[in-house]
Amino acid sequence: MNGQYAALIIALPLVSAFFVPVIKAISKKAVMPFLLLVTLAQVGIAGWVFNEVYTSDKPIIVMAGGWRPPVGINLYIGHFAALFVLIIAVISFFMAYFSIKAVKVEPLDKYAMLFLLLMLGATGMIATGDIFNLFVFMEITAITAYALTAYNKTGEAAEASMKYMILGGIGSSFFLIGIALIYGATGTLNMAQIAQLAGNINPTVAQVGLALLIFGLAVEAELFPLNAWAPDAYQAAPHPITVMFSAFVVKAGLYAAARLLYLMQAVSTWHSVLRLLVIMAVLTVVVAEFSALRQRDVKRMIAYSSISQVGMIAFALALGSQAGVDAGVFHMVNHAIVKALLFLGVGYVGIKLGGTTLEDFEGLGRRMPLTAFAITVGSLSAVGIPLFNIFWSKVRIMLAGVSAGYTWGVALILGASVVEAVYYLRLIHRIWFAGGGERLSESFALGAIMLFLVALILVIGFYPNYAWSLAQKAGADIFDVTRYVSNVPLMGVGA
Amino acid sequence: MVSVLKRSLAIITLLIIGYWIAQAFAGVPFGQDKMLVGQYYLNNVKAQTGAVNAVTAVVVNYRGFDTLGEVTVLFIASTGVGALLWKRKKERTARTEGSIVLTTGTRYLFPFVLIFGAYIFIHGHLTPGGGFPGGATIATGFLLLYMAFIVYEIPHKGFEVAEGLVGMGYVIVGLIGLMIGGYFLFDWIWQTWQLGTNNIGRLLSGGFIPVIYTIIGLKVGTELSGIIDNMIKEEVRE
Amino acid sequence: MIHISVYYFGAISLILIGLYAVLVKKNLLKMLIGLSIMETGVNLLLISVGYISGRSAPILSEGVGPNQAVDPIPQALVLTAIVIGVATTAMALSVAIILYEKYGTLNVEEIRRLRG
Amino acid sequence: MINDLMILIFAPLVAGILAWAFDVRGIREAIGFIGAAIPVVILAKTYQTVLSNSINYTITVGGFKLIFQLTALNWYFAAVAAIVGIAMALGMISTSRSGYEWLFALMSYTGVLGVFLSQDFIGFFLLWELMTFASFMMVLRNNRHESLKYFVLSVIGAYAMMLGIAILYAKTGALDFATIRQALYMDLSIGAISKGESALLFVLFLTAFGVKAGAFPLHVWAPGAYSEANQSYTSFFSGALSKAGVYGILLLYILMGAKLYAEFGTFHGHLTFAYVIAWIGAITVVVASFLAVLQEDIRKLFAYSSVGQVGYILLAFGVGTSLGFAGGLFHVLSHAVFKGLFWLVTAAIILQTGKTKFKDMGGLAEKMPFTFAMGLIAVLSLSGIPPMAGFASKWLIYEAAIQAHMPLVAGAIFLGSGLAFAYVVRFLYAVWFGQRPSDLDNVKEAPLPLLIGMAILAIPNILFGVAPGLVTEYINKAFGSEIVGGDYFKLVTPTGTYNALLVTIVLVLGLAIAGLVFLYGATTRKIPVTNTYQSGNPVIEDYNLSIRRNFYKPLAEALDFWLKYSWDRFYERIAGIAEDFADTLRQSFYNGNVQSYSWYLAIVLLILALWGVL
Amino acid sequence: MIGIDWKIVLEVIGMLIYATFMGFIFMGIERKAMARIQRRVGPPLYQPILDTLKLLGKKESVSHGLIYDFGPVFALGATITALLFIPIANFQLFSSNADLIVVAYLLEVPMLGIMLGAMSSGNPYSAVGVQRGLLTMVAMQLPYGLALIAIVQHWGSFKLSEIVALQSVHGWSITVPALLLAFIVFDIVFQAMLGLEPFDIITAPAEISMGPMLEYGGKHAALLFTQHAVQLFAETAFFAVLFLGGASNLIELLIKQIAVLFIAIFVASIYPRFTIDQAAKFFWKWPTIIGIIAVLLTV
Repeated sequence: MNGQYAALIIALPLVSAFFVPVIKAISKKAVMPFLLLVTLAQVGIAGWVFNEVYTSDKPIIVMAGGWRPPVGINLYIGHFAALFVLIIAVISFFMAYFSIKAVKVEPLDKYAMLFLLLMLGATGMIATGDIFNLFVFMEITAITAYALTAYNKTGEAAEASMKYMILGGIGSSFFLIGIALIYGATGTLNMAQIAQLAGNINPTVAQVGLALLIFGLAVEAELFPLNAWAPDAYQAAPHPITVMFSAFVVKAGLYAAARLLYLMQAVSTWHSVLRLLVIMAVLTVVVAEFSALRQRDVKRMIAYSSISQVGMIAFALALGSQAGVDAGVFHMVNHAIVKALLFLGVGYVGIKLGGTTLEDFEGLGRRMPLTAFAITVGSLSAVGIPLFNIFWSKVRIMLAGVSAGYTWGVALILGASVVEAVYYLRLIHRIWFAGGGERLSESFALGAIMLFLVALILVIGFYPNYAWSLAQKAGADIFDVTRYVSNVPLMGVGA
Repeated sequence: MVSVLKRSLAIITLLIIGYWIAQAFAGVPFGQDKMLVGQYYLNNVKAQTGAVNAVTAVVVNYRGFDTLGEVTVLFIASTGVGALLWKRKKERTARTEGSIVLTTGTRYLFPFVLIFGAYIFIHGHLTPGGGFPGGATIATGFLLLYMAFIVYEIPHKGFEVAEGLVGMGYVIVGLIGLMIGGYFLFDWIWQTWQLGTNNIGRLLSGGFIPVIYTIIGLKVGTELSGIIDNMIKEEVRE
Repeated sequence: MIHISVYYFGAISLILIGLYAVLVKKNLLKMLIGLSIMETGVNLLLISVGYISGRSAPILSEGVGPNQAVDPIPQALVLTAIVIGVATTAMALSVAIILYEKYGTLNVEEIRRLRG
Repeated sequence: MINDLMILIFAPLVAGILAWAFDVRGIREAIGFIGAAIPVVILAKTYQTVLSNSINYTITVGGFKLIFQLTALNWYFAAVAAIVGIAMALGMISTSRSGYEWLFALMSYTGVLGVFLSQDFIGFFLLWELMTFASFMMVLRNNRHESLKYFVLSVIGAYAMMLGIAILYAKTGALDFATIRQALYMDLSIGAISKGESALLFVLFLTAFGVKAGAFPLHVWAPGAYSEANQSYTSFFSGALSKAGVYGILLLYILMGAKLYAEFGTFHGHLTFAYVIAWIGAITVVVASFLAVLQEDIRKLFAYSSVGQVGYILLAFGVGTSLGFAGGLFHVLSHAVFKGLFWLVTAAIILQTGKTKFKDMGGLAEKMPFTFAMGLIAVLSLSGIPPMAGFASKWLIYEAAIQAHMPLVAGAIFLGSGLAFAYVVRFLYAVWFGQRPSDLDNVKEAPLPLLIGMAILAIPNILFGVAPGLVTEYINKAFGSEIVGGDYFKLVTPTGTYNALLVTIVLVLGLAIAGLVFLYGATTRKIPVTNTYQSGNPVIEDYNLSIRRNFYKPLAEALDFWLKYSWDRFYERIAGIAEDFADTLRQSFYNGNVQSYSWYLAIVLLILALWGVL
Repeated sequence: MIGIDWKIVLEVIGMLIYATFMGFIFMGIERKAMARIQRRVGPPLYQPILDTLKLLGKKESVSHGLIYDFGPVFALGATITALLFIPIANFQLFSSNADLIVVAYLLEVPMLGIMLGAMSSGNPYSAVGVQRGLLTMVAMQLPYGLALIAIVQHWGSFKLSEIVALQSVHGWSITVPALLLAFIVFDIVFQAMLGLEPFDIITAPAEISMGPMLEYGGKHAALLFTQHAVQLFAETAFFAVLFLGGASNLIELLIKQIAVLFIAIFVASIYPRFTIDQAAKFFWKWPTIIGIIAVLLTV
């Protein structure tokens, strides 16, 4: 099949989302199964794309409208994008199923549309090769996220959405200013061409432009102190949406930031930007871990934990070394799996027991053993216990961090990890060794999903070779800018 | 006091930020030719797309992907507003009719507003304007109806379905391009079928630009009308 | 001192005014208006970047050749940006409606059930 | 792919997982025992090989090359762990109630073996963490607070090690021990690692290993963790797992000894860094022994005792001479066997009586004679009565410390051994002798597997006591030089001699003479314990004059000044402050007001601007 | 090992008889001298022997069980063992096979035997005695250890026979300033080792009857008496070997032993008894400080 058919990863969710009103007009009950079907199809396409990219070892360049970049917009589905598009699709598929169980608030058809568009937005952010197109997809993601955060229509949900919106709005405005600067200086919007020209830009313009772009993305990527919206949004959003936020929406922002960062390596102040990002990332980890420590609401606690892990990824990505980027990508993958599992488990508990406060988790080991087991495995993995997947990526990050000269950063992150261990282990104790209750029946399919994720965690934990090789390739895709530029068939306009 | 302090702090902060941004923009001098890709567009727009309006060509054809996203954003807004303001039963609660000037004017103007909107989006490739302004104009017509008559409601079911169908239409046009030309959003009308090559500068040219703009116009019109509808109506408790 | 054009100055001023509203005004609607002003300012800035002195709009009809038109790209971008702005505003307003229903106020200092 | 070393390391883990999965009484015990026995078999099989050449195994996992190697030194540690491990398994057959405990006990067994066998830092760290985690889970089940204290301190240690590993990696580009060692050796002339960095590395690794070994002032986790786990497991926890920390210190010498020597030189003829270790060991010995004396709970007593005894090993390694290493290594073995034995005895007592406080016990010697005999052997060995294994190793440590001119450190050993004597006798008295509370009248002898486990640990106590040369000869071979001379029964150092066999013979002779006098004396008539001189008062349940509680009250009074200070309370306080800080932080930062959040954004922009403008 | 050296066997048997006898005499001296200082007549020197024989001659003795029997036997056996590893005058016995540390430890073992027996008697006074004995031991251990370390560091050997030989060349230990300090420390500790005032807390006759030995009678007590005698002999000999240059014949040794004994008796008759916590605080103050100075001087 022609590589251009990879455009389907964008087209399919879009056309399906537009089709939902029609389905609804036919039968309201068909909406959620339709959602499931579409996400399954998306998994198929993403799997094909993944296979294509990794067997040929070459990125797929989708040229929209047949225009070669920089004239047209291109999608760059390299190793990283292929990997993450697959992860997005798989997680969305799981969450589509979870939504059937979890989301009871009307109108479900709108939910389905927004769900698909959130998936689309993240996919687009990761796949695109054009800086303004990145902005558009970022906004698609963000606005869907605003809507979905408030979807439960409670006061808290609306409040969280409002915070997200105001902060996101400021962020995106400044991102756009950054685009204006970069465009004004280079006359192009194509990332590869910007990378080529980055060295020749007026240094002030480049510095401010890069800073503003990163600022805008950092809001999405939950870096301290720009992450104040995140815990609220995580807590208030419907459970499947929280999973999606944590598993890939943030990752898309992070990836975009990293991509832009490495593309603009030639900018003279590049290293200072890196240092600033490292500081922010470390602070993110520390503040988030401490905030999680005495949290009463488990969902919020895991949200903070997620933020801190994201900070760790940002730290790795901002190290400016191949090892760091590889480690960061590896951590992204692991974190996506683990946090999907955790939020899924916690969300399921929330549905079954009607709340996610710490008290609800007492005796969970007896009431919902399967879910409790899944949450336990996820927690242990998040703590970084060996033979679970995060251990490997954490070690990688630490090694890369010190090698890049950020010993203090690594020390602080490790210190914060101790705090993380404390609250997760307290949770585990509460689940298994405190309280009790009657056994509740657990959904078979959700159990299967959780066990699948648990198995992934353990497989990567025991034998990370394959996952690591994927992460390495994906990391090289981000880090190796020369290859990126040479892979994009630039027309040579004006250059 | 706190407020004054806060204000002055805000002003100082903002001035520093403003200065910072401004000094950066000093590096992008105003009014100079900084075009790179832009010049390519200007040079080739007629031959490659058949459109006279370069902006339209860029929007729909060269950077069609952005526009697809843009349409999506608007769709999200309409869906999102619909989702958030969803109530089991809603109806209009306005108590007073519009003035006679408004009602009468609306009655006569409404078709013309619609026609004007359609004109704008159909001629998008020739004149300033396009799908979005056109759609917005159409929505204005419905807004007029809402303002003038207390009982008026748009046929939302139909609008919703239409919205979805035209959205699909856009993607399907793109997919047809993928099948015919091998690229998603490929302008098959102009480049493969070469329709209207002799008509540059007239209505029947511009490849699929008018088609897409029609789609966008309809979509924007229905969506904005839907948003208005959602916001104006209030919940009815039974 | 730096020398920038009045368009840039105006656009940046709009951005700052908008941000000022967000930072100082307590009413949610005013903050949202501030956001909108910011967006407008950014759009204006984007357009100004594309302007080339002495050239006309990029519609290549009689008398306007490829070398007499301004850069079409920023205009296309702004078109998109405006729509995005509209969408954000629409979403924000519906959220504001819900907030007013649930909290009975739009003062952001009182809308803070989620904290800590 | 499959190789002896893999089986050796992972057999317990696999067995543990299986035992956990087939959680049926009988099956899980069988599987668990087999899993614990496999390493013993493999180690026995490889005994001949390791002395001449090492067995290697390399595997690439996640881009890291993990190297496992069975060398003479590793074999020694692994063998110690294996002896205690199999005794633990036997004990757990009697005391464990769930597959959960089997899983984590055997997992930590794997961790310990892996730590000993790893020849690269990633494998080392991985298994180190695994071991920590598994032992933590054993404690978590019983007590959240204590287990978290243990885990937090351990994790601080582990992360300190991680940081150290990362620094080494950054400086040398290697993770395997051989290369790092070489690189650090080369660095003596290059000087890429500064003095400050060397000091940092030393402190980091010392923290890491010190926590596990329970070195002062990082020992606070030990009493809680040791006492709150299944006591059969504690025999392994204290007997083998804490040895990982000791092994780490040894590793520190092997990897960084030359570098640290070059950077910090000597202090009054001692290696400066080693001197620090020696003093840490000495203080640990004294502090832990004092605290052990004052405990009122059998588990706490042995927990502190364990900390103190590991202090001896640290102290011995800190002496820094080859004799010191020999003494330390010997003490690794003897501590493992006598402390493992103690914990099994404790397990038996707690299993049979359900009591843990001294005040609730007494007079059990008649009810559990075999357990008592085992306890007595352990007591003799721990308090260093010749000819027990505990004496032989302590003797070597004395010799080493005094020879190396560390008189004060040696004084600490004297004090510590006096204290050890005091607390074990207290244990003997409170548990085994005196009047028995009436609710313990139905106590039975411990179950058979537990007794077998005890016997397995008791034999080495006597065997290596009478023939200490068996151990020292192995140590000589492992180091490749004649550190301790003599033969199987006789230890000879440049300044001293200890002929264990002769001491045994003479002791037997002396006992025989005394016994003859006794036998030829008058006949004896047995009377009950309560029939005793009581100033005329009869001894009844309500009027029990045994002083099991506050036995060492006078000592506590003498020490009241020092007992006011507690590292434990200090750490708890710090933890409390950290938690309060966390609360304040999140309440003030995430204050819920979106306007404040917008200000954060503005401030970041301001920082960016200032950084750009200035 | 196989061929038994009959000379050694004879020496051992002779030494055991001599040591037991002299130990009893020392006990007699102790009682006699104490009485004289207190202006009493006191028993004859051989009185302890008569006491012991009387106890042995008792028809029946009571027992609280196996450990109760084992305790005294173990104590006496261990004391004999310790004695045989100390070089006594020109009789080296087994002293080349074990060094100072071994002997120091062996000298503590009898304590364990006594404790075992006392504890199994179930008598609270015995238990108090045990507690006091152990605490005294804990308290004195540090200065005791320091004194021994000073000796070893100064002479550079752990072997008692070598220490004696070196003293005969370089002069007695107490002629060395540092070791003189060690001697002072050791002498204080020695008071406690012998169970004399001010450290007779362990038996504390008026307070807790006889402490550990309270329950014993008959042959058990006789064993303990014998043990005490042998231990007295062994400890004084140990003292003499460490600080007073050993001896070349038994007479010289005897003089030194008696000298040591008299110092102890004089000190004992002057001071009243400490309580146990006072003793601990005392031992950890001056003797320890002096001991530390001593060992630091010998480094």
